[in-house]
Amino acid sequence: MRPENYQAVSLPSSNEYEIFIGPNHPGIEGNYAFKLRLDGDVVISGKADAGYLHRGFEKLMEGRLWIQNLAIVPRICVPDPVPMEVVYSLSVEAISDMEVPERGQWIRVMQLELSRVAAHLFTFGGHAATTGMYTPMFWGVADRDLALDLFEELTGGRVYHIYNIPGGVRRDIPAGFLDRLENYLDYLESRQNDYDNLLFTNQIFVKRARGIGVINKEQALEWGVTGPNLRACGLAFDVRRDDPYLIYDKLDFDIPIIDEGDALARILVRRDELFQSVRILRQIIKHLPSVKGPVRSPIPNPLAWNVPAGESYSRVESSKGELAYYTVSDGGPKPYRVHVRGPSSMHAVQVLENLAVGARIEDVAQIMFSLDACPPEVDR
Amino acid sequence: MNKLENIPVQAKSDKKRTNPLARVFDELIQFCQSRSMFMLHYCTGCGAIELPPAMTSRFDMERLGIQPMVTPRQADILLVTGYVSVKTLKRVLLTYEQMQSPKYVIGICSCTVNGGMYWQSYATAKVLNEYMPVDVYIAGCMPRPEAVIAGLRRLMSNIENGKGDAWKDYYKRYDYYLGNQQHLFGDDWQTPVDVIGEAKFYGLEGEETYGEHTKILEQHQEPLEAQVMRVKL
Amino acid sequence: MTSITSITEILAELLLMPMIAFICGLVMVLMYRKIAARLQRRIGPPFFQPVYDIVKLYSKDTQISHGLIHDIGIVVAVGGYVAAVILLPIPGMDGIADKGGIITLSYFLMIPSLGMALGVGQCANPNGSIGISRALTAMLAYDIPFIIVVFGVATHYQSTSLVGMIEYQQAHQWGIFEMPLLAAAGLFTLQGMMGKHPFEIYVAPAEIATGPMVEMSGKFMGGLFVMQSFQFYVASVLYVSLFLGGGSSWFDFLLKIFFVVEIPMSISFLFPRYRTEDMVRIMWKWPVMAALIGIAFVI
Amino acid sequence: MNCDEINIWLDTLLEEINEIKVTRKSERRVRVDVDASSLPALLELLKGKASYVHLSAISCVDWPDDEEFELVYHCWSYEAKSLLSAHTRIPRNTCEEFAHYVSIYDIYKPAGFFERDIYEMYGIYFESSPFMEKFILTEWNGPPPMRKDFDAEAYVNETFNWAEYNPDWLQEITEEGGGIEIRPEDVRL
Repeated sequence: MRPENYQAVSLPSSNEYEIFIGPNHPGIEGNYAFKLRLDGDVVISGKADAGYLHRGFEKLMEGRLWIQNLAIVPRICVPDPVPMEVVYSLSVEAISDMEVPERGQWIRVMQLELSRVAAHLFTFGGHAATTGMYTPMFWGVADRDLALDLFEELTGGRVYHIYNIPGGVRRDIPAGFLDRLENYLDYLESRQNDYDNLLFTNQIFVKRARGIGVINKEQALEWGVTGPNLRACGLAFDVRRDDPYLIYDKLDFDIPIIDEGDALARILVRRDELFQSVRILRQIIKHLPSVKGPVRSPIPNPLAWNVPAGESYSRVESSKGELAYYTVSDGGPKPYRVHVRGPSSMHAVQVLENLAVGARIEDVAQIMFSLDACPPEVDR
Repeated sequence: MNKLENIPVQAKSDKKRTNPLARVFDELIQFCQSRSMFMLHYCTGCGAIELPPAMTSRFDMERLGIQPMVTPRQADILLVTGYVSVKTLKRVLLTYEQMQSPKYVIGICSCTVNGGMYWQSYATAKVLNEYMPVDVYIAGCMPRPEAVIAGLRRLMSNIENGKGDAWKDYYKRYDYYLGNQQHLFGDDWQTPVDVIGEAKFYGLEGEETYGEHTKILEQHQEPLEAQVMRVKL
Repeated sequence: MTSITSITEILAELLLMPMIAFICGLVMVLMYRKIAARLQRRIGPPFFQPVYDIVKLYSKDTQISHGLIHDIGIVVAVGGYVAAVILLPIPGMDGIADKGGIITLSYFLMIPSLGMALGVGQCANPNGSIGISRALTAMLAYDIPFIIVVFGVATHYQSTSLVGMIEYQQAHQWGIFEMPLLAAAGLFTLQGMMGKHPFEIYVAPAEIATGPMVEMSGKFMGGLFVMQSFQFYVASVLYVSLFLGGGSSWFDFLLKIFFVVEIPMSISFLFPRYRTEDMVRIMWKWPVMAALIGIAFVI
Repeated sequence: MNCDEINIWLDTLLEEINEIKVTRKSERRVRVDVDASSLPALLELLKGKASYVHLSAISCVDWPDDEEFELVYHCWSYEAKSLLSAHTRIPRNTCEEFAHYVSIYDIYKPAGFFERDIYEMYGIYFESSPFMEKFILTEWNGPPPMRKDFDAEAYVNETFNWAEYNPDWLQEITEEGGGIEIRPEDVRL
């Protein structure tokens, strides 16, 4: 037997104690820590501890060429990488006044929405697993994998598909791709009933998720909540509709809102959004063949490409919320400054710290997953 | 400079065993150890996103006897999935030292091999096997689930053939590993686990267990006491 | 002469019964994992996986002990189930079932949780302490309906001996037909007793890192794995003896215990876990109500 | 009041503030250059009167040649549907080691996160912010890493080792004249 280094010590008798959740803990999404101070089962205060995933992205990007940065931007949020590529390309296009051909825009939107579907399927499983139900996780990840297969066919990469470049997308869609995409959408819709029965209307799950981590409208605006979490508080704001980019103003989709603002509302909003994305994808499948033309406009030699001086603030709606890049160019071959505003930088830190107070320890993990925070966006 | 070929692979110690069945038992145990691996996936980076597909319905690791575990105490394999930032590396080391030997480390993604695409980053450690012995590297950015499973199978065959004992190297060359850790974390770096004591206890101390770095450690090493479970909030 | 034969017989049975229980338990663990895999649309572990796991865990080089009480706690936990096993009659072997009876058995079934509490308390890990306090609450929750069910069944059969109950059922009719309400309450309790979803809050990997098991490693974890296989076996054999007429032959005995244990296993992968207080509430509401009404019918 | 009316009203409002330059870049993007001293007042006005309730981000840009930091406050109005970027410049190093500015945490709560981020990465101290402590870079002892005068590459070469990979098969190929020999001028573009 190995000699043991620890022994119990007696502390002054008190109900209060501290517990660390993370950085390596199944109830934490990614490499992220949350320190809790508890009284019995109830959280008195929580403190987020980030930085475990810090790579200094913004510094790295200042040291690489404009085109090289495309390879590292998707790494900022791993489950949902496409919006990162798109928003970076959009910001470069905005600075250098570049037009994206219409077909390129349609393909970009198709990829964005497929990525949203994949990210939401991943979230359902994670959220269900924090309440102890693992089957949706197995199903969700397996169904997401089929979307990754489509991505692989389209772009060559399973998870990171450096497919968007400033000016458009790298190449046109392969032959027969839209049919396979449609098959996948049919499959997803046929699974809707299973997911509803297993997860969204499961009485015990509803009991666990209802009334947990409630954000009301005033708090949501005050704390800077965005994305599905904001829509779960009853505020219909979506960058896709209110600050449209690409061709979103030509598409017909609803913005699902639910008023409760609790964990259940958040997962239900994501469920509705997933099927809204399916709706958008069906419109794209219908329209894309009629949109002819090139998929990207020509760019100068990428290795000697000096983007003109300027600055831009581009935003897209990622699956987590409002994602924005503030890009500054000084006319050189490398970006002068890129600031990444990840949606999770609000959700995972301030909102989580506020929501944890008064929650029960068994709900903390659920609150975190219901916010769908992505720690790499916090650390960058 | 550390060469990849230098990752030590030692033969199993050929101690005289009086029991005639000892070999049979050893082989049985090695077989079981290779067929039942509890893994602790420390999601240090992006590679963690390919583990859920490898674990779940499509690739199903459990059919190889590999299942995820929650705490380092229960786990046999430590999967370091992706770039290791300096802040994470401390926690990875603490986790590694808490695990029960025989323990194995798998470095997933190119970033654990040589820094990967973050070679320029001031915040990530570059070569993982400078800080802890690594059994198998799975290169790629990121490796597909098939590659992850292939790497795990390689580890399984290593264990079955008695080659998977890189963990002994941590005791035998503790001075080297500690030196690298001190270079990164400063000279007052100390973990709660008394590695030298353990090395003595198991008779795994080699010539390189002690050295200049362990001397620094001994100077400031405090007798290990229970850690009071208090944090400042 | 007869006494010597009977003593050797009993000794042989005392050795054989835990072994049978262990083997059946291992197959049940395998079944549990296979059912999970099938529900989750995958293949699942190979046939000998539970054996590999246990051999591996017992052959770890390092074993961290947190002191004597920690070691004893696991022994007590496993021992409680081993003691319970020899009180459960199986076809051809009664062990000391006719001497113990169901009252002793229900006391033995509390020992494992208490043993775990002893062992885990020594670890000084807050996750473990939270887990074990939840486990004891859970025990309290399912013990109340369990005792009521046992009381009702004993009243009905006019016997506290499991051997007697089985003989009565084989002579008349299975208990499940005579006391359906009690049988339903018993099935509910079984789910809690086996610690499966939705009554699994004390393990809760996502919240408290597997609770009681958080500091368990090597042999201790192996002990818990052994305990789990005994737990499946004890719970199912007890239910079979009380309500399904025990086993007249090995074939129908095995069929019955695997059928019984399969029900909670299948349910467990379709539900999340209840919170502790919800679990206590639901355990004290429906099974207790059903059991009390069942008793009213019986009396 | 619809969006257009709000925007017109806003433009007239902004013109009344002294020392301010308003550029409307597009329908939904407004750039405002404002003096550092009147920025908090501007933000308070924007939030209280002009419905710019959502602070999207605070960005910091280092201009070492001008000895200045540029702070950019991006505010979004849910009603006017327009994004206002308020640019201001503060001196890089005043008297001590840190540059100083005032926190707007009491106007916008999300500012707490961004200001802490800038504090760590650029070393700008925001007075009266409750979060001025290490958050991401708790294990970091060097200078604020995002400043332009911190050379990350030199630091990396000094601190970390590289693994060498030169197996036999590669050596054979190199001897035959092939391989991945990299000329010094091509190294790491």
